Amino acid sequence: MSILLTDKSKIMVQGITGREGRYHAQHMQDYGHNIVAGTSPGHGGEWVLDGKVPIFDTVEEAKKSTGADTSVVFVPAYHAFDAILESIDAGIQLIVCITEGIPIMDMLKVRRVLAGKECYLVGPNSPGIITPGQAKAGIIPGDIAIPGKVGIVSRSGTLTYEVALALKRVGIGVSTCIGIGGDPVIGTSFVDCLELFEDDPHTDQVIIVGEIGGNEEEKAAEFVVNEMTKPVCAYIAGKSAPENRRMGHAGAIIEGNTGTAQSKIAAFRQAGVKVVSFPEEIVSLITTS
Amino acid sequence: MSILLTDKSKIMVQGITGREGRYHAQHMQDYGHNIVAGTSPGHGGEWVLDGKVPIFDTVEEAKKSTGADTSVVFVPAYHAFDAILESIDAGIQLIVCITEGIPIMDMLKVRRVLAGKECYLVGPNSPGIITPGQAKAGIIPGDIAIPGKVGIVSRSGTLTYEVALALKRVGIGVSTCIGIGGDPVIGTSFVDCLELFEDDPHTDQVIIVGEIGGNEEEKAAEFVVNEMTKPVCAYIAGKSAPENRRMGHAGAIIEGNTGTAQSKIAAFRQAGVKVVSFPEEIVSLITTS
Amino acid sequence: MKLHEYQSKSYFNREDIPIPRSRIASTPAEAKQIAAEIGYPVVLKAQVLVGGRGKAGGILLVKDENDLDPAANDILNSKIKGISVQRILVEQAINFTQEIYLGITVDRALAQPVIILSASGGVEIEELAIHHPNRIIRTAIDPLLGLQPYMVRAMASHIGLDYDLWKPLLHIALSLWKLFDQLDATLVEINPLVITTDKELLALDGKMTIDDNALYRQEDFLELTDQAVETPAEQEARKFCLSYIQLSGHIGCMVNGAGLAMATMDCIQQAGGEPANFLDIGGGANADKVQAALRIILSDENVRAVLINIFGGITRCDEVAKGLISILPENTRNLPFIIRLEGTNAEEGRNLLAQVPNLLIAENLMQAAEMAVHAAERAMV
Amino acid sequence: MKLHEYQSKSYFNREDIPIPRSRIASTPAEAKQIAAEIGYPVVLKAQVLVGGRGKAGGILLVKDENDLDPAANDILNSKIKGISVQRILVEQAINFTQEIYLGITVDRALAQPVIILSASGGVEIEELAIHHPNRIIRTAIDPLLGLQPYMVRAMASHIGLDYDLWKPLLHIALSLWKLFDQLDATLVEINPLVITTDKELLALDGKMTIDDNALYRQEDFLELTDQAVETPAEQEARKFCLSYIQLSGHIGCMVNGAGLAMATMDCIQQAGGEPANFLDIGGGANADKVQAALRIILSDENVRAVLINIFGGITRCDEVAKGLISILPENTRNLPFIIRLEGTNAEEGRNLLAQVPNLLIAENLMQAAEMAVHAAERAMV
Repeated sequence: MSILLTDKSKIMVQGITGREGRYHAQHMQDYGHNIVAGTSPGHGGEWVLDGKVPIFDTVEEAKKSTGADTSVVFVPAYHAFDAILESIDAGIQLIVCITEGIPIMDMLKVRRVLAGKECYLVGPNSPGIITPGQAKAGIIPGDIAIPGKVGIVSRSGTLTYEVALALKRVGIGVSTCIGIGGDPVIGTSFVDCLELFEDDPHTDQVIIVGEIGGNEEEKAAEFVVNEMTKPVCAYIAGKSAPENRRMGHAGAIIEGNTGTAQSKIAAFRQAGVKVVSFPEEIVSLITTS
Repeated sequence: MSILLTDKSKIMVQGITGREGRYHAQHMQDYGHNIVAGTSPGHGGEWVLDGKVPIFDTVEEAKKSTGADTSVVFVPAYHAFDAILESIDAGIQLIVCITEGIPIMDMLKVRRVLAGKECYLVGPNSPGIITPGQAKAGIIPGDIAIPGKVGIVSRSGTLTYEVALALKRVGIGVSTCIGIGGDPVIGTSFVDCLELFEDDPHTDQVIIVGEIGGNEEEKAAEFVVNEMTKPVCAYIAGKSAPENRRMGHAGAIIEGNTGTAQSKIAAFRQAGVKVVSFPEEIVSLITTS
Repeated sequence: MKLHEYQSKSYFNREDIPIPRSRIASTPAEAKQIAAEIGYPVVLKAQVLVGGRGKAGGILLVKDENDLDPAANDILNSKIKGISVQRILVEQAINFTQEIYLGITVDRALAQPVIILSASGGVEIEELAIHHPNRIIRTAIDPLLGLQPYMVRAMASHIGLDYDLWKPLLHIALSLWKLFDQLDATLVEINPLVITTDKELLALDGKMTIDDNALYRQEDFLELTDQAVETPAEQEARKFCLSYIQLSGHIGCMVNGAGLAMATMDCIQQAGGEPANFLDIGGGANADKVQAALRIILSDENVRAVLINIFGGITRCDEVAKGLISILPENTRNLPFIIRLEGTNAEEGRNLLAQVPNLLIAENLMQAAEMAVHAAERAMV
Repeated sequence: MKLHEYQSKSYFNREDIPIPRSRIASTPAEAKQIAAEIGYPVVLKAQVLVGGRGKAGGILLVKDENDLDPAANDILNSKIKGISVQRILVEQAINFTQEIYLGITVDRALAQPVIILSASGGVEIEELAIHHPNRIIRTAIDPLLGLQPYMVRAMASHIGLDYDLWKPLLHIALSLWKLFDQLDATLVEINPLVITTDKELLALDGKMTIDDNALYRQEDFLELTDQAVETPAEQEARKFCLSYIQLSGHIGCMVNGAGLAMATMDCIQQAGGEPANFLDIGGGANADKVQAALRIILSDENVRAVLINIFGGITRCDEVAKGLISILPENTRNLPFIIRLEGTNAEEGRNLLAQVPNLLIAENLMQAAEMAVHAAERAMV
């Protein structure tokens, strides 16, 4: 029926007393009724969301007391490294990091810590995940998608909304919609999500929304060829972008010919993935069964 | 017929152009004829041991060219961290570190890197390993043991010799003799070795030579109770030592009642492990079949 | 944030990475004095943050005092790829026998830092990367452990570096890692790292880029930022935390979200127009921020039409509408505005805008792009 | 290598860990001057590297100037557990409401650093560890990642620390980790860390131990070593890299290898004697080192017999024999020597000793111990 997030998910919010954290916790609660806890050091023992959700000082206590398995991170960028490590250490299975502006070295270290662990980190700089009709974790507006069988995975927040809403307007529903975040170093990749969608009996087809930079799309194309049975289509933003200002020669040496919209589109087409030229066009490629 | 080291082992020596490295490489070669390479930065392309063994600049090259699977580390203490990491990174399966005086923080980091890797690090500050009649890796004199079915694992170098020689004098042979090193933080533990001996069809009984400090012996006793079918006996050095000068209160908090000769002897006796009161006495506990 | 060559070299110097003698000058007179102290021949190097400055005439060799003034004048009065040169580095000229490439950056695909070494450095390194990738060796670095000596030795061995130079290379590589790690760099690069005729390693050029996200904990660079050359529009954008890049088209655009901003530009191009800029107002922008963003767009004389594309998540469409209304008095050229509002408070936003004349409301992204291209074409007539 | 309290506190101060005002004095006059500057009441604390100095009279509260001289004299003229006091720390007296324990050390069993926190610190912490272990919380630290803030918060929450003190505790804990990591410490400990009547955290005492194996890269401590109080025998031992601990028995022993040295002591005890020392000459000792080791043993007036137990691996028995022969002229008290040589060049060693009178050769370890105990008993008659 979905990947990563369901109506059974027990969600906690890290930074629930901040402006963003409180606001979106309320929206998540209204949508899925599955917010079980929040954390905010020094606020342990207080209650939020109409006095129904307890706050804890630490993730460890929140997990122990409420069985939280998912955490949505809203803390400021300079606390995010610590907050993510805290959730990993506490054994949270899904961490959705909304925070943007996290230093890249922090994320390199987080990735190193995550290696080999049974934990999905979505983001940072992610709009979150929504499983329409069931639950949402993050800031994706609840009304942009209806339940259905199309999976969406995207590097861009607003483009995700764009695609989901376009589907909704023609009555097509979504199994799960995941914004993996647009930062150079992120946790869960396109390939990770494709793997999950391929294994999800309730997803029939998958939309990838990519953008220039990095080689996640190229790797996704390779995965589609080798491992996917379900149809995949894509949109890539950035065809008109001026040539990527690379990081010195080193960037060119590392990235070679990957990273441009052209290379990504070519890779997808070679993998049999249809690529549209503007977001709303994607609707034309979805077969409603 | 043995654990960790056999006549099939392909041994390389890290630091083969140093005084100790060269001297012991020759002895290992005379004993087992299975030294396949040495490393010494800047000496790549040279040959040692009567011009029969090639030197390489790096472990990676040595492994690629000779298939080395075992490395014996003789480099100075301030290079040892780098040398051990180099061998781990190159995929060496058994690293025997003879070097003593390695800072404890370096070893903590090495242990962290080793976690989850298929690699045994014996030592540091180890006299090495000898599988009598087959091979030796390290500085254990070749003539102190004869082939047989008794496994020896010891934290002390010279006490290892003491026990092996005592057995030899009464005609009892050894499957493999391992000096795990006396430093506070080491790679392969008593328990690791007991596990290997338990699984080795050619080892009938095991001798543990322990000493005061840490709780490796206590953990070994627990393992003997829960996992071992083969008889184990032990000698613990340090009964007469003045009370351990612990590290502040922290040491006491961490170690609690473990660490003394008394606690170790008690743990072993409770586990059905016979404990002798001086090294040579161990011979009386070995049953010759 | 990119550092100038002279800034990078001052960090190299701090870590005892050998560099040629050099100092920075803003006038030919200063340059002459420095050259006299250093001794001729010297090299004058324009301090601009763009690649290929050598080919663009930004590096000149000066053999003696007579040649200095004209050369210094030449560079200081020039523009390199549109950037006017404010400072030159006056540097001891070095004789060398080989150019090596050494750099550390982030490999996004591996999510690890990588160190890169090649026996053939210099300006042709990117060509080499394409045609002879095996002559460039890269090694991934565990970000928790850091660069280890054995990795550098393996690389030195791989490129066949003379053993006498292993120790200096090791020192330089470890120092470079230290800078990368401690300064939150995303790039540290020495190209070329030369072998001098005296058989020593010397960093002849240096590039460093600092992670903008980490500037809050890198106090060194808060000062340096002021020295960077930014256009007034870029300075204004940075002040309001807007992500703005000026381009050469006629359609100004203001969008929330980098992906949607790119998609908007793509749609403009697809509809036959050219975007005048990339401008992402980020998430949750208020009316003031919207006003500032639109002011930057209006200040661009190339702009003939303004496309506003907002898909509100955190961003509230009514705030955007308020910002838009507040800037209208400054629209002295009467540029047409095309607006597409979707998502959070879109209805309220559209209501606010209903009373504003001369606004074109679009239903979706592609339509908005087409309307904008149309409007710009009419405006150009 | 243990640091004195005042040395540890100077590191605390460097990292902005709050400490009471204090200075070190070697004479009552100095102490008086410092106390005047700090203001009464003050506490005088003997700077000795042994535990339990408070109970041994090494810490005195001085209420006013009149009491200072006698108190300072008392401590400076005293011996604490056999160590004469050279210096006292004159420290501002602090009023506090609670004693906390905070320390970082190495957990051998985990092979990880651990941080330890308890709401009940002070001298009874070890009792607490035995009877109420759950009131002490320990957290393992990844040595590659280092201590992270969330770990400290979790510990603060666990011991019920007032939230107002979380930030200062976080700062102190992270600073303590920094010292542990950067100085290659095996212990950093604040006990007690007090909550003052003004509700601030203050490090009232400090202990640090530096890893001897890491001193080569910790240049700070090469100087400090000289200030440590060592006996002449210990100084001599350190000079020759001998591992020597003086004990109170009558049988001096010289052994190669720490394990064998302990086993030798055990055997002496089993045979009814008491070792006069622990002395490990390490691996590969030459004649000079052996001579130095034996000289140290001969200088101990309690020694009645000398047992030499060598199982040569790297160590060559002929070198040991040479060292022994060279020291014999200094055996003015005609102490009996019992020698057991085994392993590398044992035959050559025995041949060299064959011509030396009054040497007792043993066949194995237990026999050597028995012969030594016998000889010592005869010597005491």
